[in-house]
Amino acid sequence: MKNLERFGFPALIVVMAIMPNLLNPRWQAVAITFLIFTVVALSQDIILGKAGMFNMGQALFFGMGAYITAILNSQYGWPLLATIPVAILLPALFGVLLSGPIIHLRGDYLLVVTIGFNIVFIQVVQNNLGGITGGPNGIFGLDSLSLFGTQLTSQLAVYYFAFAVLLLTLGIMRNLEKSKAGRALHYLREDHLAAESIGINTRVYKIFAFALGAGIAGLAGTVFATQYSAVSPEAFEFIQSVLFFSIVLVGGSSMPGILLGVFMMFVLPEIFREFATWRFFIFGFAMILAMILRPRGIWPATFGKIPKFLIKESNHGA
Amino acid sequence: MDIFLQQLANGLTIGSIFALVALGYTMVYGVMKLINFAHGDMVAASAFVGLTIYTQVMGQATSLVAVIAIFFLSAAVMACVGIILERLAYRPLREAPRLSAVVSALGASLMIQNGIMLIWGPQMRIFPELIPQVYWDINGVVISLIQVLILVLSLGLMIALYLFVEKTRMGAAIRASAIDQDAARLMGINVNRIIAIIFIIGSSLGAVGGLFIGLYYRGITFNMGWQYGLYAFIAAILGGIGNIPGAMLGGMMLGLFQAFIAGYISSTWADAFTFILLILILIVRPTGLLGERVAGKV
Amino acid sequence: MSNDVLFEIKDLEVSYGSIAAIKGISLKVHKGEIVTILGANGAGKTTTMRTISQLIKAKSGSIKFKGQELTQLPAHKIVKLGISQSPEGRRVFGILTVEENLMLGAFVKSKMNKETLQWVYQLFPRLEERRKQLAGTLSGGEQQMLAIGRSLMSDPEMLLLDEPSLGLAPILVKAIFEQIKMIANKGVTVLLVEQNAKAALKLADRGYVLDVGKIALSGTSAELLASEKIQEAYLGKKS
Amino acid sequence: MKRTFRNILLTLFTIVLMAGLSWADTLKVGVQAPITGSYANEGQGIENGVRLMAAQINAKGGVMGRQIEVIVCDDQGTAMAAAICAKDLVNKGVAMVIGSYTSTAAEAAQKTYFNAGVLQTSDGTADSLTEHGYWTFLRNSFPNSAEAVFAANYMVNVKSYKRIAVISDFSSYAAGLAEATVAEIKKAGGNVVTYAKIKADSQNFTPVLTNIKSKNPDVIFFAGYYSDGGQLRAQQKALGIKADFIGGDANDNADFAKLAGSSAKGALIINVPSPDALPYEIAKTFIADYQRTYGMMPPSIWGLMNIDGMRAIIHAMEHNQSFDTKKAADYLHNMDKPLEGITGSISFAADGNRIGGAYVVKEIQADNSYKVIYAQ
Repeated sequence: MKNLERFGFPALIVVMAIMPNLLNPRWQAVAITFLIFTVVALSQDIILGKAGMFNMGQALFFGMGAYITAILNSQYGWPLLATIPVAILLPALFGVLLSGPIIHLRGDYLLVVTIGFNIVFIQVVQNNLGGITGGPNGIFGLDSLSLFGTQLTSQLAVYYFAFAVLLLTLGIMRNLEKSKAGRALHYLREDHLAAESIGINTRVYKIFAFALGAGIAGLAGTVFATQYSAVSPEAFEFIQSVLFFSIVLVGGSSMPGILLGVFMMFVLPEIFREFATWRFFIFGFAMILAMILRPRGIWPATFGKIPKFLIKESNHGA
Repeated sequence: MDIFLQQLANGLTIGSIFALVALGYTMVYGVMKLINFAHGDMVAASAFVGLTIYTQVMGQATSLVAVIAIFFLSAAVMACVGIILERLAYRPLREAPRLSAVVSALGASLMIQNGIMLIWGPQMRIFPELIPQVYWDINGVVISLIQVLILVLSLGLMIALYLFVEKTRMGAAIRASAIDQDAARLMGINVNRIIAIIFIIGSSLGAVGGLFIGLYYRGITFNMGWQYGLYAFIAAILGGIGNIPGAMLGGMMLGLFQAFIAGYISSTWADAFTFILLILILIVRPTGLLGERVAGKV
Repeated sequence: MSNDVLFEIKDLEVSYGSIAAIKGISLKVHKGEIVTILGANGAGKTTTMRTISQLIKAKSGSIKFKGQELTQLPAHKIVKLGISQSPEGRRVFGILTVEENLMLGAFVKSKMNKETLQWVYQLFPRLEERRKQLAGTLSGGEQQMLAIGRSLMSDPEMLLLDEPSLGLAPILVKAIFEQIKMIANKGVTVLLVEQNAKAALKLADRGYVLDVGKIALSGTSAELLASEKIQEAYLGKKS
Repeated sequence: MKRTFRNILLTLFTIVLMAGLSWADTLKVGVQAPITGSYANEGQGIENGVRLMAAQINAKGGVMGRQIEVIVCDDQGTAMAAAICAKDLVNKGVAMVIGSYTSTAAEAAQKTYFNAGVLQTSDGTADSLTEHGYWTFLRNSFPNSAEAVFAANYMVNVKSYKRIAVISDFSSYAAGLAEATVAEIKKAGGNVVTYAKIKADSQNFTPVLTNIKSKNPDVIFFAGYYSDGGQLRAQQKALGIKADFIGGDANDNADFAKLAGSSAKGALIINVPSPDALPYEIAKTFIADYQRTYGMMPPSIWGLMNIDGMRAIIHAMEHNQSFDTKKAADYLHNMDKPLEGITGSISFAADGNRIGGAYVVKEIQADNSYKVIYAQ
């Protein structure tokens, strides 16, 4: 495991940095999708895995970021990159506002309420609230990336944009582990009551985790909007949230597990196109099988970092 | 007033379908503390199974006997699917962390939904008009035969279920298993069998709900289960999850609520309002309207 | 007191994951006896009881009742053989009525034995008064009565009682122990787990002392009451 | 665990290798259509038609010696999948794209094709499709605005309805048609009592219809798709709303009558003629070939319109003796003589709209067949 961290990750990052130059445009597009969804899955991991909150509405924040970028670009002519601060801050703010009143809800209810947020979001954009979301069609025809006035129209530019976002996310997650907030979340997961008794304000840290996860997902949304030059409601339906939720849990809330999960879900179907219609059937089967064989995920987080929800609790009724 | 009464009738019809489906969620949750995400897709599957039974087994006969036979056969098929589902996807995870079972349920949902697509194809399938189109106009409020059938049959099934659970020994055993599985085992109750019974009842009621959807709306699609499953699950929570009369009340309330929202405010905002209602109720009254019948913790 | 062994545990080991809770215990219960298992918190008393009822599976060893091996049976089959347990913490079904709780006690019977019900009501008249009330609304003592009454409804040959005195006022403890005596007098063999060693030994014929998963002492009640170790550890007397 | 990791790397390298493969020299024709989803029926009709036409052309030696290679992408009738399809097809190097069925999916893909200089021909009828000024887009059907004029005239002047209710869903096609029709009705002096929107695929339309009932209309004009239209018609009858029902062109599908069941009889549908009613020789031959190949009739005229779009583009390339898409588009925008098509003669205005219009009103009979009761 140590070796993996020392050599595996740098190797993977080097491969990722070089790879797109060797790919044809179709596989570049697949690789970009992989990067975007990895970032969303990691942001979901902050909320679900690191803070232990049953969130099944991550596509909401992802979609919010994408829509913010699309609206600012198509309606107000902002360059794509200039929309980034808004695409991070607004979802983060919504993360705080939405999670505030519900943070104390029991796990299953939190699940349903977050699904609800996701569905309300979809209805808002479908109903073209304020006439800016483009209704059920969404918004098409965004500009290309541009940096200091230079147009970066190639897919390669989008790839490296996505790659930079992934690296940033990895950096944030690494720092989170070491920071005060990360330690607080760690204690929270280990023992909620004990954490409270030593003076950790659980509410604040949980909301913080929600906001952080939402902000990163929003940033991934910007990359998404850039890649497809379009946003539309169905890309952020709650079924997407279900997939991110499942990827984190099937993967085991660890870096390699999540990479593996995103790879299986979004890249394998591209390789085996003839199985495209079987994709969800097979994925569903794999989810069941993975949970039965490895209830803590295919690649569980290392010992000592095991999230609370992965630890078996007694289910005696009162 | 006509409109109000008409919307009331509309709401009660769809509400009783929600209630039937909600019972499956609430019973499984009550005993297993598991959100059976696959339940909605089972409901969708039952509509397809019913259609196939009609065309392949019944030879498209449209007698009353044929319709009744479709109900019983589909319920039987879905009960078997329910038992298999529980055995393969949930039982091995009985002792596993809570969320593993949730993921397994989501996996089962994807599998069933896409299984329907692989078997019956992605396009909409259309139910024959098995219930004659008969309407009664009562002072401007039009009620159709199928609405009456749905309402009466649903209420009948719900009352039967209520009596079974509240008044029989097996019913008491089900309630006991929901409260405390170990204590139930100490009474000599075979909890595995109770869970199987619950899946049989829940899946059969869901099958009836699925057939109602097919007979009433006629067009069925492989992915319609999510929608009904979600509404029904909300209904179960509204009423207080694990609480059988609660699921019935929640289903009816949700049907009425949606009819009035769609009728008086906007049909395109119905989902949003539904969830806002749910969130408000959970914030004000976290255990649903009638309260939970089980002390669960996560 | 007859000499036929009704129930026997041999070399029983139980563990939770990698943590051993019971490290090889053996004990015997004869027909008609009241046998008590004493021990501090965490000694493994409740684990033993749960293992007998097969709520937990043994790692090794055997548990025999009337010559039949129990360790391979599922939990719900145990009651039918004639072993009934009133678990630690009572575990009554709170949102069921008293009557329904008792009815479930007789779940393994094809028909509830009316005489048994009468007997339970006779033992615990409070239960009859409150038979339509939800069990969760009863007081602690009443819930304990219900838990014992419920476990009698299957007409067991052997009754397992796990800490019936837990959390009860001394006066209620006394009453409960008297009622246990009455149950035993009816011919029901009783295996009683207790922390309240003094009361338990006064009632029981024999006793075992469990200490971190092993049997530290055993003997007749008189012997144990006289033992210095017991006096020190459980009866709070300095020698 | 290490092995899994190695496998990831291996797969990544496989991807790299696959990237090196080159393609044979063919004329690549993309099909962007809803192969799955609510409109799968229509999407598969488009795919089948294109494949058949390609096979027929290839059998005659291809286009200027090049064989046609058909590449299909399923857009599920949704905008997002369409945007992805567009990128995918462009990346695969198609010269033209046939489809899609829904205006929404066609519109979501337009800009990508325009940027890549790939010709796109769709039966999408939304007016907005030709309003962006993309030279790459060629509409092979007639725009909503033409249908709106026809429908308004029929309702206001021919049938003299006094109270008209209009329903649409949220798609750009349906909302566009509904809004254009409402405007035309008003222009013709008609009275629109209500304009309601429904959520597509939501099945339960009784709340909306109950409201419409209170407005007491004598006709309901529905601008959405058949999968909702059939259910609307059934629920209209079930609620005892006596009004006539007129469906827009996307209701012209056999499933409409099946969904409406016994309520289907008497419903009216406005569209161009059905495949079996096409009088042209070329139509009869192609439809006969289609039936022989696939064992069924084309699901509707829309697939055939798309085939006409494909034929027009290939005709232009052959006329120019060049695969240059810009030249082909220039030729098509300025044809002096229309091309004989399966769905009638085909030529394009400078904005890419198909010129002409041939609407009829069809009434559904008791046996679910159509009877044309009014023609333009």
